[in-house]
Amino acid sequence: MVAEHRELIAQLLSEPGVHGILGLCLEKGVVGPHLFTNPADADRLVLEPKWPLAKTAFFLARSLQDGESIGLVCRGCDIRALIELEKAGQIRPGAVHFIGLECSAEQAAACLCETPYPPGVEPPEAVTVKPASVPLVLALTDKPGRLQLWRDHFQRCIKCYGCRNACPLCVCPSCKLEDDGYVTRGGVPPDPLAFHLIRAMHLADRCVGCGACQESCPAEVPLLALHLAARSALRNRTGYVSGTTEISPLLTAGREDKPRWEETW
Amino acid sequence: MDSSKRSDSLPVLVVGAGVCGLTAALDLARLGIPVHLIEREGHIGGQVMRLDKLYPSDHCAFCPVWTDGAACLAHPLITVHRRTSLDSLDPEPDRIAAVLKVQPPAIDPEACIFCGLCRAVCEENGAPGTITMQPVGLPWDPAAPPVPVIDSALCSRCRECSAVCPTGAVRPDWLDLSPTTLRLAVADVIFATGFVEMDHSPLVEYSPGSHPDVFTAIDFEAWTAEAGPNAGLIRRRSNGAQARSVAFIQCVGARDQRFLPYCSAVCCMHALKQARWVKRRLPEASIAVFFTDLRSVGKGYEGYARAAAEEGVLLVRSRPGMVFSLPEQNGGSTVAVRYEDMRSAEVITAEFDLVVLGGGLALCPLPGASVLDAKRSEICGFCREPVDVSQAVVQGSSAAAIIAARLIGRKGGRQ
Amino acid sequence: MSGVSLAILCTCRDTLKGTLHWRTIEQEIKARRPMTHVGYLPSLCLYEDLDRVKSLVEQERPRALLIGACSPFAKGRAVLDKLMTVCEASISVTLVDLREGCAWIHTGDPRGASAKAADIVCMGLAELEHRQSVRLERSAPEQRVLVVGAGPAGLAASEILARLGLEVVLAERLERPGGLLNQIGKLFPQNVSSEEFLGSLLKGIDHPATTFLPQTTVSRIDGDPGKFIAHLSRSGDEESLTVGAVILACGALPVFPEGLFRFRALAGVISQMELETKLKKLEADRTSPLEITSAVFIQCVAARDEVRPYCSTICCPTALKNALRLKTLKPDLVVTILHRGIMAPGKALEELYRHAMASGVFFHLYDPAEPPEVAGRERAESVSLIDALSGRRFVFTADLVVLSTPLKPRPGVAGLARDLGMRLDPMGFACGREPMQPLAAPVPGVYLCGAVRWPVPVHEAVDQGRAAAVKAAVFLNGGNTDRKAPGAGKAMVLSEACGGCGWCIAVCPYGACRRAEDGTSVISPLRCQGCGLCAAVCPSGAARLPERSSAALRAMVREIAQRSLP
Amino acid sequence: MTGSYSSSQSLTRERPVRAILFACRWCALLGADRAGRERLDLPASFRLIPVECAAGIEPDLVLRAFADGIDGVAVLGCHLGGCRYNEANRSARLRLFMVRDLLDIIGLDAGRLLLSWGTAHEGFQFVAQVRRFLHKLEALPVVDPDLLQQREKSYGR
Repeated sequence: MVAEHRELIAQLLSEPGVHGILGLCLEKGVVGPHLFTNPADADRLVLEPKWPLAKTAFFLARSLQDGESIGLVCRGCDIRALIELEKAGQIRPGAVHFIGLECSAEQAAACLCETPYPPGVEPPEAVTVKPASVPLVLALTDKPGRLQLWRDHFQRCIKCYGCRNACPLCVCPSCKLEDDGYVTRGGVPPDPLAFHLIRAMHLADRCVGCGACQESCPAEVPLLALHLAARSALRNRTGYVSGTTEISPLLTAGREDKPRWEETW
Repeated sequence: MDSSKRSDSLPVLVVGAGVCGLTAALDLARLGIPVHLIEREGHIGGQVMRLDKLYPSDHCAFCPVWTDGAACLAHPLITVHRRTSLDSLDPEPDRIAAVLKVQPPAIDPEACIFCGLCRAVCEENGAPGTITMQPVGLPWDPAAPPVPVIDSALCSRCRECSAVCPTGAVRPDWLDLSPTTLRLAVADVIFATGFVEMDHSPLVEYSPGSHPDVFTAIDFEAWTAEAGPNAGLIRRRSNGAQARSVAFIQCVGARDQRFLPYCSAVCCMHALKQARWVKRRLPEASIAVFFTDLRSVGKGYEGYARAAAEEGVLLVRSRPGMVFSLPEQNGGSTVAVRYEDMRSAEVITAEFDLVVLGGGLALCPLPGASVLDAKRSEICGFCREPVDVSQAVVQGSSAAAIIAARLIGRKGGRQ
Repeated sequence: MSGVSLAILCTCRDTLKGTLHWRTIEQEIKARRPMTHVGYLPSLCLYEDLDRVKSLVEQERPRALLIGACSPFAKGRAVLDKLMTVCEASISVTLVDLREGCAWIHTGDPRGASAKAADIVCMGLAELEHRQSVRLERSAPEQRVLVVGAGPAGLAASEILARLGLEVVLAERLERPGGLLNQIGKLFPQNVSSEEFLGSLLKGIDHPATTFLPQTTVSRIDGDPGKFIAHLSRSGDEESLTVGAVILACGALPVFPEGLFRFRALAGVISQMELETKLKKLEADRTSPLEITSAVFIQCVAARDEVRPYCSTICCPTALKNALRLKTLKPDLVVTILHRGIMAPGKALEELYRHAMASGVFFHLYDPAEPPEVAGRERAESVSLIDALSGRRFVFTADLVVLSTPLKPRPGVAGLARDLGMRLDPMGFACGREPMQPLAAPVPGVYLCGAVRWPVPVHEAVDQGRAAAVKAAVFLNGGNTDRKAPGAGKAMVLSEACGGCGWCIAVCPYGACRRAEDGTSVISPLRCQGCGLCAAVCPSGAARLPERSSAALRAMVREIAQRSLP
Repeated sequence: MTGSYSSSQSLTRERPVRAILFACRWCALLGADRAGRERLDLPASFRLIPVECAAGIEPDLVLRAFADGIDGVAVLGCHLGGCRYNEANRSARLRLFMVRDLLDIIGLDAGRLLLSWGTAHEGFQFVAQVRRFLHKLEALPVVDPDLLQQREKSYGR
């Protein structure tokens, strides 16, 4: 498995215009992201653990010259994130070549991921999210319970902006979370309805469920659950799932005469 | 040309401030031609202001009209004369002398601050209904300030309203003034007088006025309007109960050699609109539209008619021969409609809670038009040929186009 | 100028004092905004107070002026307008409604109403603090109009435009102007000769300001209102032209009833359009006899069905007109019209219908579920039908069967419509802003008339052409002068905050947002109508309405939240 | 702090309802104006903010209003299809529905955000709609103060 990928990146590196390949590298017993530029280094490529690389790839892709490209050895969610970025005009089409990896069943379950494989491939049989793995946050049905739970979580927020900084899709040059008009400056924990829900609103049609926010959160706020819930709310209304080239219904829904989603209170 | 620049031409007289007249006036003024817009009623907007919704989009009727009305009132080149009728026209070689009759308002709209004190004192004195704040049901004229109106017939001339008015706007003595005369010299005249509802009393077969649950289409609009007295409920006028069945009878007094030989063009769609909104609010009610030819002619109208049929509005090709009151066991009465089913050739008598008579919209007379030759006046809107709102505004603009071309073209065009 | 704000409250001749406690209101305003001077006047709307406002303004030299009076729909708007004329332009002025919006709906709760009035004033002041006025340099629109299509609508539009002193470019796909008028002989309802009618229309474009471009198609239109760039192609040559406004009058196409009612299979089964040509020839040369004894018209062929679920408006009157023309040519001809309801609305058409009946034309209603059948060997011989009213079966001999077909939209319209931000209805006809501005597209400076919008009779097309022309002239004359609410201006993008995601481009209903060279969005002020959709979707807050920004709304919300704290 | 939660659930409110109505100036504002003309009585607990088009309401602004402790927000726009801005209101709907969904996810009542298209275009409907909305808000508990503790700090200016 790894051998094949090592061969693949060595081959890709010899192609003209390929500036480098981003992947995980084992060096001195430590695994970390690395931009492979020399085919000879290819045998240091490793595939595990799951490591969010989309944001790094985005920064790299943005600094490329015309005609240059990079390769990326990554998971399905990273690819979807980059598709979303491409759709939003953030990276040039063709700037990133993807070498997609599948996640293991455990990894998928940890992210509550329903599509733990690269887009465009047949879903492997092994990956189905078991309902039992859905955490309490999503399963709670009564509102006071949910409010209580989220309040407790949001109380711990130290407003480090780690979630935003880690998110592959948060690339705006100016962020409303830093705007005093929306999120009061200086307040910790931040106004939860403003800070977390504005972020959830901005990501409702873009979040690919990579879990980078949650991984980076020092306060262990279950952000993935929040964003996945928003994502599934949008899916329930419109059938839309981010990570494809389809335009978000939040931008186009009005064009339809009879929207697919129900107008119920 | 500059919109602020006033044309040196004589003003154009626009007779009638319905949608057609408003459009014509605005188009002319926006090309720099001064306009006198006269309106017989106290409100501008004409008959459309009496409608709750417009087909085929089912949106509020006043909303688009209001914008144009407000723009007309605000435009420096348009002078709006309400409660004014055209008395005579006298063509001269380079101008037309127009004589207008203006009924001065008993409450000065400029001075009135709409505080309602006059009405309050009038009600205290035991004469409710004498002074009414506009609007009362439909028509509603949001373009105009809500100046109260004194009913001359009910007013005892006690002048107490005048005494309480904080601005001295109320002058009940003016009720007895006769109309004043206003003379204008105008370049051209646009007639946009619209339609009047014909008097249904000669239509004995429909026993007009004999049953409270028989409406004319326009009355029914106000009765069931969301802005109307019932706030959108479909009630019977006889006992206030919710209606269970409604019949719409088309071509009443129209396409009828005794009365109006022509088709009023808008009534089929108007009936379908009302039928659909009754159906939407009362899905259980049975609704029938009796038509001669269902003339759903216009952009999207055919689809509107199909949708009505799909929603369960019964479309019956028949012209009912008789409408009469039928007593019920509980002491009330329903309205019976007797018609011939064309296919089975049977005569059927069906009972309805409400009957709506559609049709019979007569072209308004054009006072003084006959003395003008065709090159000095334009006739547009319903008074030329039965049309609906979207056609009327086109005709209004078209009339404005011809006159503007004539007046601006006469000066040798613009610089 | 000082940092003081001036709030002038109209007491409405003391009629509101029962509900609004002016002293409480003033205390509250001063507590929250110490730099506000509060003044009272008894009746601003009577303008006797106007001088006092002026002197107050001169005395206080405020940065912002707030008028607390009645609803803009009552006298507020007029008061505001008058004040604008006495105030310096540098002072931002706003009107808040304390009467209809507060005192009159809360008469039972004077305390609540007074608190609310204070809030309303503070919200107004907060809004003023965040209002940025933007002055846009507006270049004068190009005083030239492109009229696409020289049918009756386009010709009528061109005539009016030229006479109003505008330069007109009239592009026609074919060699000759006139459109479908060239194919028909007489016009209903007055039975005027279409040649004469066309002649009078053509005289209208014989004007030095009008350029007629035959055999020219418009491939694309870009640019902004006032400065559209039209790309014309004429026998292979490409040319671009700057125009201020565009009138779309490119008409519609007649449908040929292929495969229906044995059209083209039997001689003598023709379409209504073919009958027009035939009649034109016969009427021109009255010596050649009409060698038929009976004619049957079938209405609603390929119309009001599932493929074309619409009534094409003109076919019934056309059939009536042509039935009468046949009758004139040969009075003993038996003419029958099979219809699904004669669509002759109005006065003139109803008269035409009556005239046809009086002239001996027979009418039978058919049910689309049981359509008529045409029979014959090589030639049309008979038409059978079940009369929908009586249920009886009839067989008519028919030497001539005329199929009335609808008009269908031109497929090429879709591209231009997209360029011009125009919608198409499900059938493919272009849409205006129904019902009050049926000929105006959402983007200013773009108008449509004639059958491109919906099939219309010739006289209506001419009316629409004129109407569209006057609207275009109004637009080029500086547009309508409708005043917007204060703060409703044009949107703009702060390029340093713009991330280039393109959401505004995706949502703008007027096509006003575009991508600039550097990838950020720019908003064309000429197309922008100020709805604020771009600002609502912008994730980074770069797109904004400077005159009424989110920050202003935010400040108003904050004002509400702050006041009501326990 | 957690233990005191149930007390804030009680139906007796500790402070009056605070509601914001964003009213499109073409439809809802006219409805509101008509309510005034007719002198139809309404509770004084709402504040109306006229906007050019309901589609211009940012979801973030609505969320911020809730964060400020506003009990309810209503967005009142034109009839769907009757928008003055080329159907802009249609495309606003889904965004605001998403805000409702987010409120629901977090455990707040989605009914705190009222979306109404056109029903407010007449005075009677406007009054009925607003009364219903305020009545509903009164039955809801005050937004959990712990979720809002920052608010008090932030207004110390």
